[in-house]
Amino acid sequence: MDDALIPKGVKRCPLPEFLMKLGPVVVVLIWGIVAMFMCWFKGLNQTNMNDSYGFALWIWADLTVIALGGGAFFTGLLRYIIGKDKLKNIINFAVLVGFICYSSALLILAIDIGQPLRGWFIFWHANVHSMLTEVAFCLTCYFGVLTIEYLPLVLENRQVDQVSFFHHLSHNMHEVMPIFAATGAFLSFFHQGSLGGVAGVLFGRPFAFREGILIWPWTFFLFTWSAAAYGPCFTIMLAKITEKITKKKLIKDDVYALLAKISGWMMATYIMAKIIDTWYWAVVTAPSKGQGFMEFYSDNAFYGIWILILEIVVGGVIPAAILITRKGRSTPALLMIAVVLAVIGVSVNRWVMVLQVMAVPVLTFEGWPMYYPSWQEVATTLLPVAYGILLVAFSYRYLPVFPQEAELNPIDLESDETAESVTASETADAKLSPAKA
Amino acid sequence: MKMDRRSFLSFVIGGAAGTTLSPLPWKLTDDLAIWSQNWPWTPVPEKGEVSYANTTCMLCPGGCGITVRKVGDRAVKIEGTKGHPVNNGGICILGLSGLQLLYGPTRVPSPLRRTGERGENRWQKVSWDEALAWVAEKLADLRGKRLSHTVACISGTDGGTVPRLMERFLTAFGSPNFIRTPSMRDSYEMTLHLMQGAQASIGFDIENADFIVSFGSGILEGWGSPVRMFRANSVWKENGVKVVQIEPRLSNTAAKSDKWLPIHPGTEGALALGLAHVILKESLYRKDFVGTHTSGFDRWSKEVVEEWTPEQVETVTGIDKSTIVDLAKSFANAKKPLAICGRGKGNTAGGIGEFMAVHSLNALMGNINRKGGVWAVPGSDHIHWPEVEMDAVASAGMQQTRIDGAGTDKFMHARHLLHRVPEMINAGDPSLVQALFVLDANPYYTLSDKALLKKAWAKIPFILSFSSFMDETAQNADLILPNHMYLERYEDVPYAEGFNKPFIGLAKPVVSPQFDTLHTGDAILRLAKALGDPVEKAFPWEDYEGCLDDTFGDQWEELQEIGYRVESDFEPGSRNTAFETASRKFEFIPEESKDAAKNVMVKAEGEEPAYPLVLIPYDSPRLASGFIGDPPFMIKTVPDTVLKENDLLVEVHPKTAQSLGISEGKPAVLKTPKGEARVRVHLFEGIMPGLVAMPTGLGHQAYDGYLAGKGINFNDLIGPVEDEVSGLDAAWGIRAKLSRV
Amino acid sequence: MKNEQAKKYGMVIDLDKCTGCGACMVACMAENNVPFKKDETNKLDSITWMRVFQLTNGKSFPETDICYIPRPCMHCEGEHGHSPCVSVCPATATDYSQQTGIVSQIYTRCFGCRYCMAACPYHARYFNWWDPVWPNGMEKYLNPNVSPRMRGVVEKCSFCFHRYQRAMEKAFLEGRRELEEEEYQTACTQACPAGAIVFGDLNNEKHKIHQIVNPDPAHRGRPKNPKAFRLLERLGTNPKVYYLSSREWVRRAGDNYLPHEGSGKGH
Amino acid sequence: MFPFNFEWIWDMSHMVFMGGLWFALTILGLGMTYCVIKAAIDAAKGKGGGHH
Repeated sequence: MDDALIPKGVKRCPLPEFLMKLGPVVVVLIWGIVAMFMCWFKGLNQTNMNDSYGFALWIWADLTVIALGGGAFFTGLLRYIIGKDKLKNIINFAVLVGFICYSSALLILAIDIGQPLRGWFIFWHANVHSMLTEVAFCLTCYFGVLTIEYLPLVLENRQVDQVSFFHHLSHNMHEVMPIFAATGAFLSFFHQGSLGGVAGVLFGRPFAFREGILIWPWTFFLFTWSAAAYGPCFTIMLAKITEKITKKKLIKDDVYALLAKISGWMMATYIMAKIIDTWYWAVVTAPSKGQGFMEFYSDNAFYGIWILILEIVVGGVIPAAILITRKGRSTPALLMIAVVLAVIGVSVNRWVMVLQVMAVPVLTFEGWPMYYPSWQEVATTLLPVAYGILLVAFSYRYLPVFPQEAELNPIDLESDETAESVTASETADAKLSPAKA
Repeated sequence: MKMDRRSFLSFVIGGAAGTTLSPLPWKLTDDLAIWSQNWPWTPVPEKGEVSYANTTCMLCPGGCGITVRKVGDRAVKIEGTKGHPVNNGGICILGLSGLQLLYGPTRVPSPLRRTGERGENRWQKVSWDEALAWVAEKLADLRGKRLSHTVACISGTDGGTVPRLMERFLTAFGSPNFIRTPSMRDSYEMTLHLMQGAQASIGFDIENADFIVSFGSGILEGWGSPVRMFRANSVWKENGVKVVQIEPRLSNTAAKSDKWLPIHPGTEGALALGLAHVILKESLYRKDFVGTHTSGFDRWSKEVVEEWTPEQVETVTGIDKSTIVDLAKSFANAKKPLAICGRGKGNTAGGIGEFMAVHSLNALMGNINRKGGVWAVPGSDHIHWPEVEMDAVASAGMQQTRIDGAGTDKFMHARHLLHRVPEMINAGDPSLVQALFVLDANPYYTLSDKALLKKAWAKIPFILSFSSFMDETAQNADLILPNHMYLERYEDVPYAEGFNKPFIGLAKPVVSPQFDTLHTGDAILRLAKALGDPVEKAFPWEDYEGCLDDTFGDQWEELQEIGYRVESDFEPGSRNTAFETASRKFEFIPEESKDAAKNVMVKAEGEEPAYPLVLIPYDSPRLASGFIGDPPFMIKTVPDTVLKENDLLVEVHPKTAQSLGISEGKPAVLKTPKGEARVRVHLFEGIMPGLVAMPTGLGHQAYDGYLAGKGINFNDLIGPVEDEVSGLDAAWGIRAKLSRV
Repeated sequence: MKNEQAKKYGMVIDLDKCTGCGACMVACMAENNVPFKKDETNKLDSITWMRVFQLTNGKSFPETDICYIPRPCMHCEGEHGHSPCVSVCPATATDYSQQTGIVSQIYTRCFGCRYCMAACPYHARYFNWWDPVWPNGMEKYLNPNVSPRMRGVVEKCSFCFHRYQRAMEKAFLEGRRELEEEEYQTACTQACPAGAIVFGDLNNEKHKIHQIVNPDPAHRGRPKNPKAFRLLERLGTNPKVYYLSSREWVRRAGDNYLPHEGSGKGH
Repeated sequence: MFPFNFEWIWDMSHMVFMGGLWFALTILGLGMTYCVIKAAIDAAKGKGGGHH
């Protein structure tokens, strides 16, 4: 039915099957959209946020998807600026994942603010001293960059490509791409960093506050670094999952290995920096405000020292150790474990820097307020996941996302009609959701 | 084909680009933002000329002067009146919330006649003429049947022109049953009457005292005139005046005091006598005063010395005997020591033995009618109306015994014994009350022993409420004739509770009536007119304002101008003339109540082991616990350790809770001999083990959604305990059982 | 700053006098058109610009003691006006005035990101989770000097800034440029029946607050009065609300201390 | 965001921050403009590749 749109040299399942398998995803999407409109029309009383938890699940989701989407800028940087040419085989996918992550982040922000109709005041009445302003500007600009990076891929669709203008546009954009990628890296450095700065500058909150250089607290650099380190892991993880679902090898192992190795070393250095930062904070920064290290991990129903261990050891030291060893990253199971742990590690880090910051009491006469999200918050957080799955599925089906696919999966054109269709539609599999959520 | 696709894509992209570049989306974005800044459903208060109007607050007996800020004809804020003799600019939390009562949905909008069952809250609007005619018809009917004495009125106050008009109406009509709601005023009036022979209000020269022993008085909870007490407390802090607070719970007053002495509840009177014992033993009393101006001292001191040794008092009260001795010495050694009582806000009467014991301490120190002491303040004498000419029916009616038994041989000195009324109604058949008027009171909520009350209520054929608000009593009445609320009307406020100078405040209308209401003074006059002579001729005034004018005479204009009248240079009578007892002396053991001293403690209702704990009420300044319900602002300030959603939290000591297996915030059932309620538990180190403390002022069923259904009414769990000597309701708590669910 | 006439309005609350009656809370609500809901028992979404907290000394019966502490916005100066909330607001909807020392909040500018709430260690900022709704008729008492806030924005204590404006207008009409101390007082100060709150210009030596607190300019306004303290002094927020207490445990409850740290004012 | 917004001050913070922003935006804008114009010219010239 839609044969004309499917890239040459690859095979896709019949359209009805594809659409049917996406059904459950669409249901989640609609559920999320309903919740989104409830939040817009009825206000944020639909959430379980409160005056102690002004930031909650959504801001965590924002920080996390942006960290995970960091694979796009870092891979781009490696590919276009550093010249790791091999990564051209994964860059499209990395850009796609990045595009999904960043568009999701912007959508969540648009739901999260109390007055969405005035959201643009953040640009118009910008306070340049606010980390959030920096976030908003860089995020939006970088989303523009991602769109520019994603656009040529769309233009490469068989039908679109037939329009001469688009063909040339795509070609020209590829030519200029290093400049765009450089700009993207510049912007990413600042918004990833400023997201870290969001928590780090809170000098009223000893749990979050960090010293730093000039106006930038250490968390600024730690966030950029961790996004660069962990983002590619997420790209690898999603690519692996896509391979599982499509039951095809889509990217060659040496590409994975290269990215994993770089990611591993980034992670190893990051986690060392993080440990030093934590140590300094625990023995110098926080005590200078009168709060002892263990105060942050006791006297409450949830936050124990386990969360720090989970973040740093389980989600940092272990995956880094796996990825920096040749054996580790070339053993598929270990690689998978490493990237999953890494994704957990960075997600926990973002959780801690948002939700635990809100939870820790500062006034001596206040306790730990506890929070759990309302269904509306959960639904709107799953909304981008569903949307992401759809975008990956459609991109995979109609766009040449994986340059190595045709080579790795040669098809007999004669038997095209009858070939067993293993399709992207299975991306709808629920396995994807928790990984990205 | 090719061209089509191409042109389509070009059209879409070109269109998008064109729209973006046009001013349209930008203008729209801007307009939407502006719209969001001016949402039509977010009110914009009207502007107008600012003015200020002074009046007197009538939400409690405090008598504070308030200044209402107005914008145009709207009242927007209530503030304390600067320079006012009672509160000098200060204001309490309830006074501040007055405008929520004025404009709130709890107002009764017009005369309402019940259509459904009582309490069903189904009403029919009726006109004033119709409503008054209906009441007059009922009354005429009763009078015709020689049942005029079966008309009773429960009033929150007496002494002012409106309650006096009501009392006069009843007199002319032929009923002695004007009954004031109980408060510590009853016991203090009786104390002054018995020991000093005075018909007076109690006044405390509190600002000039230098050592305060408070037997459970909520100095900072709303006792006396609340703002005055708050201010006095600050003066004490500045001057280093010591305050000793004696009560079983760490109240706000206890927390602010210099020493908090937790005591077994109900034994405060014993402690007073224990202190007296030490003072007598050590001969620390003021001999000049005691020797010259008192009578019965020898007998009294002998009794006290024999019976109230520190050892005994320690056993009874739980307070260390050395503490008792120390306290007694510090008290006696102070220059101007002052002992006060009346639990919490003083919303209950209390036992006369206890009041007399505490007052005796003051007498021992000679600080009666002198600086820093207790003063007998003569009631205001502004009302000089001609004697009512009673016809035969009225005389016959007035000869009848009051329904509450006050003034009978048994309760000679009591003036009002409202707690006895339900029982008496239930005893008679038909009911001894055929028509009940309720004025500035909410007995359906404030009276204890609800089972008895409800039974009695059902037996009263006709109940008329004059309430401005849909309170519990109004909701369970047959007819509501809503009064203007206090910011809409004239009324004299004849005293400020506990104030040591004769004082009259004047409430003045600061806004025009917001609803179809009528001043109760006018309602009474119109009723009298409708009944015709002889009732009518007892009221020679055109309307209520005319009555006020006539009452105050040449002072009326000045009073209107200033808003209050105070005898600022008032000095209580010299001791030689102050005591109007037969002996012209202060009576330690008044002949009429010889047994009072033996009756300093009243036992709580209920027995162990069925009720192993003791439930006590506590008052909070943030909870209006009189006849007014908490407005939304005040309810908002109530901590979540008192009220959580609609659940009330009772305070229990952690050890007590532990022995019951109940932890913080957990639900429990609280059972007393008088009722049962589901509560939650708040653990509090500031309460004596073995007790359960419950806030008063919650558990309303009427008013609006901001108040109704929140918490439990303490009065539902307790019943009256009659003081044998005085007849007053001396209940201070009740035995209780708390069990986990 | 260079302007010698720059004001620094602040407040000192005497906790020995404060009775916890709550009048300041209601005075504030009435003055500033603070909305209310049917259920306000969840204190995490209950808008109270001024909130009275209860402190306890943690001892058991009968040694236990409590103290009330009213908490308005602290109007932190931080370092040169770098208060925790002002610096983080992305839309310049909250500002530190160098003329008055007051931290303002522009409701129509705020778009509800709540970053300022995350930044404020005093929980002095409140979000309008709901549209404000007054029961029918009650909107009549609303004060025209303070605009009711729409849903979705943050609000907080303004030190009754509108009263400052009105006082300044009046002074201007009378040809004065300076306000008398009593001309500008917050609603809570005015209402407090215990007279526990003193409000005035910390820079003005004639004002009571200056005399009571005796702020030390060398240490960012730290009080020289040994009975005075500020909440969370050690964070460097440099608040302009001071407290007085004669009780050591109360003063200590004002800040965090490590177990081994003795009493006093931290470093 | 623009010098005519009232909160704008000509200070270091604004110049660095907004300078960086406008610099990035300029690069992106110019880059895209170049691509679009060049693509239009190429397409008009009928260079190969458009129609397979």
